Amino acid sequence: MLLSKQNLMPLLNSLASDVDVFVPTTIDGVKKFARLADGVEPDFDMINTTMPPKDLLFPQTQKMYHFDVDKNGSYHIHEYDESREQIVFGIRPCDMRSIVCLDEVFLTKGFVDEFYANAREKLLTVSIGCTQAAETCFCTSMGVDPIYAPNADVMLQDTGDAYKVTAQTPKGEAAVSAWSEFLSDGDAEPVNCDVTLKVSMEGVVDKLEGMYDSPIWENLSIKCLNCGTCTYVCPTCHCFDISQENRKKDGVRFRCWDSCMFSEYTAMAGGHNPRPEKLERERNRFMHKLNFFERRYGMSLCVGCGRCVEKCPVALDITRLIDDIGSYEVAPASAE
Amino acid sequence: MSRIGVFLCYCGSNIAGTVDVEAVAEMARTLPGVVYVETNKYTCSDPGQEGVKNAIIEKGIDRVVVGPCSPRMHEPTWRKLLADTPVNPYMLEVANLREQCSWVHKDKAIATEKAKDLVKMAVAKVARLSPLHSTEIPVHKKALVIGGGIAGMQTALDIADAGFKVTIVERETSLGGKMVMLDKTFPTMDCSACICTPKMSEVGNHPNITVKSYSEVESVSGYIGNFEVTIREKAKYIDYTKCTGCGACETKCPSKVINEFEQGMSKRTAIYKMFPQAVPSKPVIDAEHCRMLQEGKCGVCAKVCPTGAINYQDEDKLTTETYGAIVFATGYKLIDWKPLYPEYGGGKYPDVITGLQFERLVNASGPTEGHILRPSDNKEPKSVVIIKCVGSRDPNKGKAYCSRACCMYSAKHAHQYLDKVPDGRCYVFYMDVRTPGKGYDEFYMNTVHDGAQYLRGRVSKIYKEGDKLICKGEDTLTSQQVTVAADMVVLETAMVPADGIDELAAKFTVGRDADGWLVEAHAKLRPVETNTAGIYLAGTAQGPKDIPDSVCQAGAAASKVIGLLNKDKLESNPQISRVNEALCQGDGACANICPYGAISIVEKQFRENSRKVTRPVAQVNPGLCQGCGACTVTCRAGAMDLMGYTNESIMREVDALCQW
Amino acid sequence: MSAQEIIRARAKELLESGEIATFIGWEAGRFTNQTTPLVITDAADAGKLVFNEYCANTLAKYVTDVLARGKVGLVVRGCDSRAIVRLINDKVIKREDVYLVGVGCPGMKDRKTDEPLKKCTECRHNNPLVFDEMAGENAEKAVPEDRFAEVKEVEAMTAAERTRYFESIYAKCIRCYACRDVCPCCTCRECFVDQRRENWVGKQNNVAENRFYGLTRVMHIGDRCIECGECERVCPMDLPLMKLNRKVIQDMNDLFGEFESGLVISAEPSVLTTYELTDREEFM
Amino acid sequence: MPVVENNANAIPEDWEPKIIAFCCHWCTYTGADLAGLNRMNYPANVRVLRIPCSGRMNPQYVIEALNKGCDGVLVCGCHPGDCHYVTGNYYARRRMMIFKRLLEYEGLEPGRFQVKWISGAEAGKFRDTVMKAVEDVRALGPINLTREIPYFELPAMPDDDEEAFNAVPEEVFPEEVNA
Amino acid sequence: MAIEISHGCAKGERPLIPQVCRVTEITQETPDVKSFRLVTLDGKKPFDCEPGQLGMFGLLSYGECMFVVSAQSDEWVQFTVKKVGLVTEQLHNLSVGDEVSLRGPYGNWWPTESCRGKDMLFIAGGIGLPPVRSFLLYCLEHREDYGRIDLVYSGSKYDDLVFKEQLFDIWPNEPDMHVHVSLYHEDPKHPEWKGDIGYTAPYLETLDLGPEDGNRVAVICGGPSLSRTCRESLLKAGFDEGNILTTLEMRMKCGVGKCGRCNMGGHFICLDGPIFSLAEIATMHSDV
Repeated sequence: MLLSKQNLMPLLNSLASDVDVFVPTTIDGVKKFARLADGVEPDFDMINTTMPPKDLLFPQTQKMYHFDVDKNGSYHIHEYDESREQIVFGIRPCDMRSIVCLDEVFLTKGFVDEFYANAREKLLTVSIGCTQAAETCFCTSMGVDPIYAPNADVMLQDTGDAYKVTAQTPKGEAAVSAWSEFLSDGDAEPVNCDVTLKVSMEGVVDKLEGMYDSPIWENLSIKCLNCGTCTYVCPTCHCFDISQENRKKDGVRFRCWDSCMFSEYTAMAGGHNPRPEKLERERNRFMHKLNFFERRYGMSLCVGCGRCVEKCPVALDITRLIDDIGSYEVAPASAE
Repeated sequence: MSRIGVFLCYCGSNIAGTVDVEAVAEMARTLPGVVYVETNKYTCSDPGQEGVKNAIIEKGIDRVVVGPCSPRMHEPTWRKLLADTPVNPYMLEVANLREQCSWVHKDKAIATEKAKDLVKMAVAKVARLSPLHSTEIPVHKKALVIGGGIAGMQTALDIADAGFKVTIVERETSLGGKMVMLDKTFPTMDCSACICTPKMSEVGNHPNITVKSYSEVESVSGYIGNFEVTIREKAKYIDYTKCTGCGACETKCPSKVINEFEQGMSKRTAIYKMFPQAVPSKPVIDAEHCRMLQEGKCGVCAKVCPTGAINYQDEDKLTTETYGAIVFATGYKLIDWKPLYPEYGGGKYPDVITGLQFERLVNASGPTEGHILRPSDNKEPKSVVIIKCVGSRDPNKGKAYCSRACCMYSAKHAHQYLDKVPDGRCYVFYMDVRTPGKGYDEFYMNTVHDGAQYLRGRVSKIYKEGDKLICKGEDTLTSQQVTVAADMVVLETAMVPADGIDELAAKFTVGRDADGWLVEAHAKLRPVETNTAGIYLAGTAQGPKDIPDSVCQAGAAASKVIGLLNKDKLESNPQISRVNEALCQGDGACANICPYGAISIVEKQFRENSRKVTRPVAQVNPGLCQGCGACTVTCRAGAMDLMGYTNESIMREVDALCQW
Repeated sequence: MSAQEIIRARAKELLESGEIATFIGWEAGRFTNQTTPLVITDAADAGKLVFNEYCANTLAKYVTDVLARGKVGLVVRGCDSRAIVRLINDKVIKREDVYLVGVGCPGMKDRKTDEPLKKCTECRHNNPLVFDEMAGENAEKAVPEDRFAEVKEVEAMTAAERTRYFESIYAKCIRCYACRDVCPCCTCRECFVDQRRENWVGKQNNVAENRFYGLTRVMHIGDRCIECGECERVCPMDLPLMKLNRKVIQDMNDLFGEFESGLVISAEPSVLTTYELTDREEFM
Repeated sequence: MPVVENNANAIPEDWEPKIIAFCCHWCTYTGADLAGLNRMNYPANVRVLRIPCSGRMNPQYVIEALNKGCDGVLVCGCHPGDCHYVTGNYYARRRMMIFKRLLEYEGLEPGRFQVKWISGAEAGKFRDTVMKAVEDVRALGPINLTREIPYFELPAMPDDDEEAFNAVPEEVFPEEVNA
Repeated sequence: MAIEISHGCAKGERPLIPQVCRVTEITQETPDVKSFRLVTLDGKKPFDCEPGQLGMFGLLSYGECMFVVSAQSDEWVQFTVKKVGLVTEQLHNLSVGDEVSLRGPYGNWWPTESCRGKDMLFIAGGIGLPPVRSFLLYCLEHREDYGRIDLVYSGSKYDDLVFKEQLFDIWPNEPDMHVHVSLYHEDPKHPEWKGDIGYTAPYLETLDLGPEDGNRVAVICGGPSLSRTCRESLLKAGFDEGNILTTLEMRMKCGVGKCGRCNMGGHFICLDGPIFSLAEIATMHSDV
């Protein structure tokens, strides 16, 4: 099936009349996914958004429940479910991979996070393969195919004048069947995307096992500012904090993004902090991305989108770290 | 949740007339942390207070909100009440339902709504307060008086007579200050020395008074009840335990130096007593001018001294003692008029003299033995011009203020001159004549009757013609130019703060006004206290005064000191700033801003991430801090917080109000 | 010798002689014309140091991180030196803690567009104000005519437009705190945003809370801001933060006399922690 | 979109301005008490929060008040020179001058944030200041700053002045809806 | 033979939504430690849990904290709370009848099964006793299943010792149970203290606990330095690291392993712990 590029906007407009459709766009100078509405121009040539699409599933501030007191002074808890049917249209394969990571975190191995689960269930993902890579893109090195996202409900691949449309899940098939008036039969070869930035993940995961106390972390972390930029623009970072706001005895409890780069993030009541210095925090972040997550879920928590490489104020670059780890000589197991 | 008790007051109908107190109580019951609400006809009455006490015990209340009149009225009452209960007296907030609600609004519905908000705010605040405890500060029963002029001596005598030890620090070699330089005092024309020197010897002989002459305050630390003061006693080169004050050395000393006491109108020796009746009545060596100390040759005084009291090896001595109270009686000096008034010759005419020089000229023990002779040629001046307000009431050249005593002493000078030179003419140029004092105006009128000619106006120029000083001015009453050819001109110059007061005040963090006078805590109600608790003012340190006023204020300061020293212990106000050392980075912004010098930066050792770290942190002196909270806003990190008005409690108070 | 060669040579000598324990400069990044801060302790690494027209980061704040190891050497341009002065005046470091290798700065460029960085076009002191030695000569750079031009632009808007303008800024803010963490004035041991007890600012990301952060940040640093423009440069959302900082600076200029912070080492209190009896009176 | 000018039409009928007044204990609070003793009458829209000194006035309290629901803020202290703590109001004067300009730069109307020196004797001035502030804010209407108070549909509390609360418009930008 | 610990966690259906509970009893254990018994609003036990499991106990308007269920019955659960921060400070202001929020249970539990038949050595310092007590109470309840029981407990001051009644009056009278209590220093406020003085680890070494035959399981809970030094003492005494258990519940925040704080290397304490053997912890990359 093909979707001609002329039909793209008509399709989007027709979709937007029923559900919220989120498209990559630039609002007030910020590239992000925004709800298609008057004045919102989708930009499918944008290589990638600055803000990742994760907040569709895991908003920066998410109300969980509110509570109030009845006339007898008794508390009642009222839950929120603000999830609704959403389509994210034009999500890149790297970001689709990040949703796999988030699915693992929020939906498997223990507790199911209901807020995420509700939103996830109602989200239709329409991925568009890349035709162009930014200099900071290194998805191929992280095992992501820039023109193909296996887990997208619907995959669109640029073939020049049209997109090749593939429904990949039952949800996707149902959706595509409803789009028939905009689609035409046919097949074409997707345009390739050349990702120039390559790093080798060969042996990195295993090597990291022995590098917990390596001086590499000191050298790396020293330039870190401890800001949360990398974690907030990262499509897979998912740390949060639970907090509340009150009005007399009533209040609302919400969770909001937090960053493992902030010094007070792991501070405990009473003052102890297991990760007091940026050395520990940087090490934890990169070990988590490249080793801990791999060990637990069998995949890297870095999808190679390059956002942190692009946005880090001090050019602290995960690709250089991966290179450094590759060339690092692990000291032979000490015989002392 | 805290256990807050809310006690609302009808205040008869004062509150209940415009506020539905029961509705407010109903609302208060729904507030978080409130476990008990009570209304009362008069909460402040004995039964009302008893009810609060009982409720606290019965309901296990740990914080109290009262809703009666202004906290400015009864806050101390409530605190006292709580002191008798398990509730800490500072776990209290007063909602001002009367002065700021029921009395200023007419509509009952609206006033009731406002009252509810005031209670909400109070509840929100009290929920975030923490218990505070006053600490007891011991009082060292000893006072320090800085300055040995009439004010300082009077203060010291009054304190000493009350039975407390006093130390007087005087930087000159003798007590006496300015008063002892004067010839007579208005309006009674007592001989100044005759009434001043007995005071001096009384001070010198008083068993409770230690006089440290030729000494200055080196440094100070501490706070009310506990000032640690280091005093530098300058080297006198004379062993006072041996010296009998016989004066043999003075007669033999070959160095002749300008005599400051005689206002430069005569010479003294390098080893000298300031004046014959000096107390202590023993000389010092002026090291700067002593040949032995400067050049190593001479030693005449040591040779003539019958008791071997001369010690050329003497050094400055530093002693540190703790005082409970300090009085500033640092006095004044006369403004240096020469650079300010070039039109008066700027000092190039020797016969243009100051009032103080005139005092010495007219004094029987002065350089002319009491004969009025003009300095240039020792002739008796037959015509004298007295110019008032030189430097005073002249914002362009000198000071904007009135020096207060000049009107009277210029009248005295005119009177003295006319008395001693019966054929002389005396002209007084004045702006106004201000004589508000007992017997003052009569004295002035007498002077006029004596023949002093008062001319209203300023002298605009003085120049020399032959041996006459031509004074040109305007008589503004007749709008005519006046020219007087005078033999001598007396400038009645402005009083300004004594030298070195700036440094001294900074050491004690006593405030100074724009003109440099020390600032009292309140112009009307606390005229002898300073803003630093335990430090008081006497005499002209605070501003220009004449002798009776200085003595009055000295007595007042003494009575404050006596009141303080009478206490064994002081209770500190616990609503003061507190440092969270974990947050403090020790940059000292708070210390700079503190008007009381209550904050110091100290190095302290901490354990951080299992390492020992030494870093600077702020430290609040509970004896000095008055609880203004200026430092808390300066501290960006929020390390400094004001107990009783913490950031947390104010933020929650704001929140509570926003939710009305 | 080029400035870069001098820097390398001096870093090597200083580290070898033991005069300093660490040296802070820049190294080349992965991408064309990219640089990134470099902290070295080993003289052998001095060859990695670079100095070119793309050294965007200021370096001074790293001193606080590495001071525990001993005296710190670093390259300073105008902005770095002012940041060092700021840290010294705020008593975070002492003058003798640092060895400053000054370098004239021609203004830095954006590596992607090759245009001068905004912060550099606004810079008034491109050459170091405090240094122990200079690597090469001072550089010539045009000094901007009016440092408050952008403030005046905003002031020219109506109140409603300004509300809209600043709220759109706060709507974009993601509160990553990069502006705080890069700022040489922000040296609190714990930032007010992390103080849960006072709960100054909620953790939720919305216009109101972000405004609280934004306004407080300006009030906290405004009277000490050295106008390095780093906050604006590092902002991942490209928020015009200097428009806020400069507003405060402009007003302090107008009200309390010409003001520029971080030019000289001094113990003078900052403008908002002092007063004059003669200050303008608007509240009678 | 927030509307500032000519929004008189947009003002709900039963809307009453909420104003918080931070008053120093020694002068203005005393003056306010005196106004009470003299039975002066002034609008009830102002609630006084007592602080020891205007030097204690942290600008952050103002932001909190404006953010959380007040339509106007008053800060009052002793006249310069009369500060009970000698210098507190001099610092406050500088800080508040800068802060007021900053708030107005961000679009806040001048009437919403006022600073006044009122002595303990100036009960009349206190009354006039309050009346003026209420008048000014009433003319300006509800505050035009975006507030995001998360209690959108909570049931009214029995004693709650819910209407006044609901009168605060919820201004939300489209991109926030998107976010 | 290392003790086998179950590393699955309880999976409640609504793991992030609390229920409202009521406080039925408050015990002041020390000046800054209180125990709270909670039941649901209809008077039932809030949740079933195994010894060592945790609950998120808090106040709706202040926040919540993770605590080990320090004791339980068929009707209630109990938490023991030391005043250390914002939330715990407010918890200490609770009175009987107040409503609180509670969610849980979380975490794995003490390996009561695989410890069956073993001698038990409980070591705790200060506020470390409540987590251990849940296991200790279980052992006492099933006394015949366990061998000799030793409790080594210490605190810096007499006032800091929690559960004094059980410590001094009840437990010492249990069959084959030996209670050893020490204070770190002489306590000037309690000069009458006749018990032992010393830090936990050296104190432990002075005790005669009988021969170490590999049939003893040690359970440690205390601050970082207590854990480290006691571990060394036990290893010196011949313990197998696999037989030393501890709980890392201090590191749990959201309780469900998602918020990102609780990882020790690849392990998430919320999901895999908080109870681990020291042998397991030794293999983790951990910041402590």
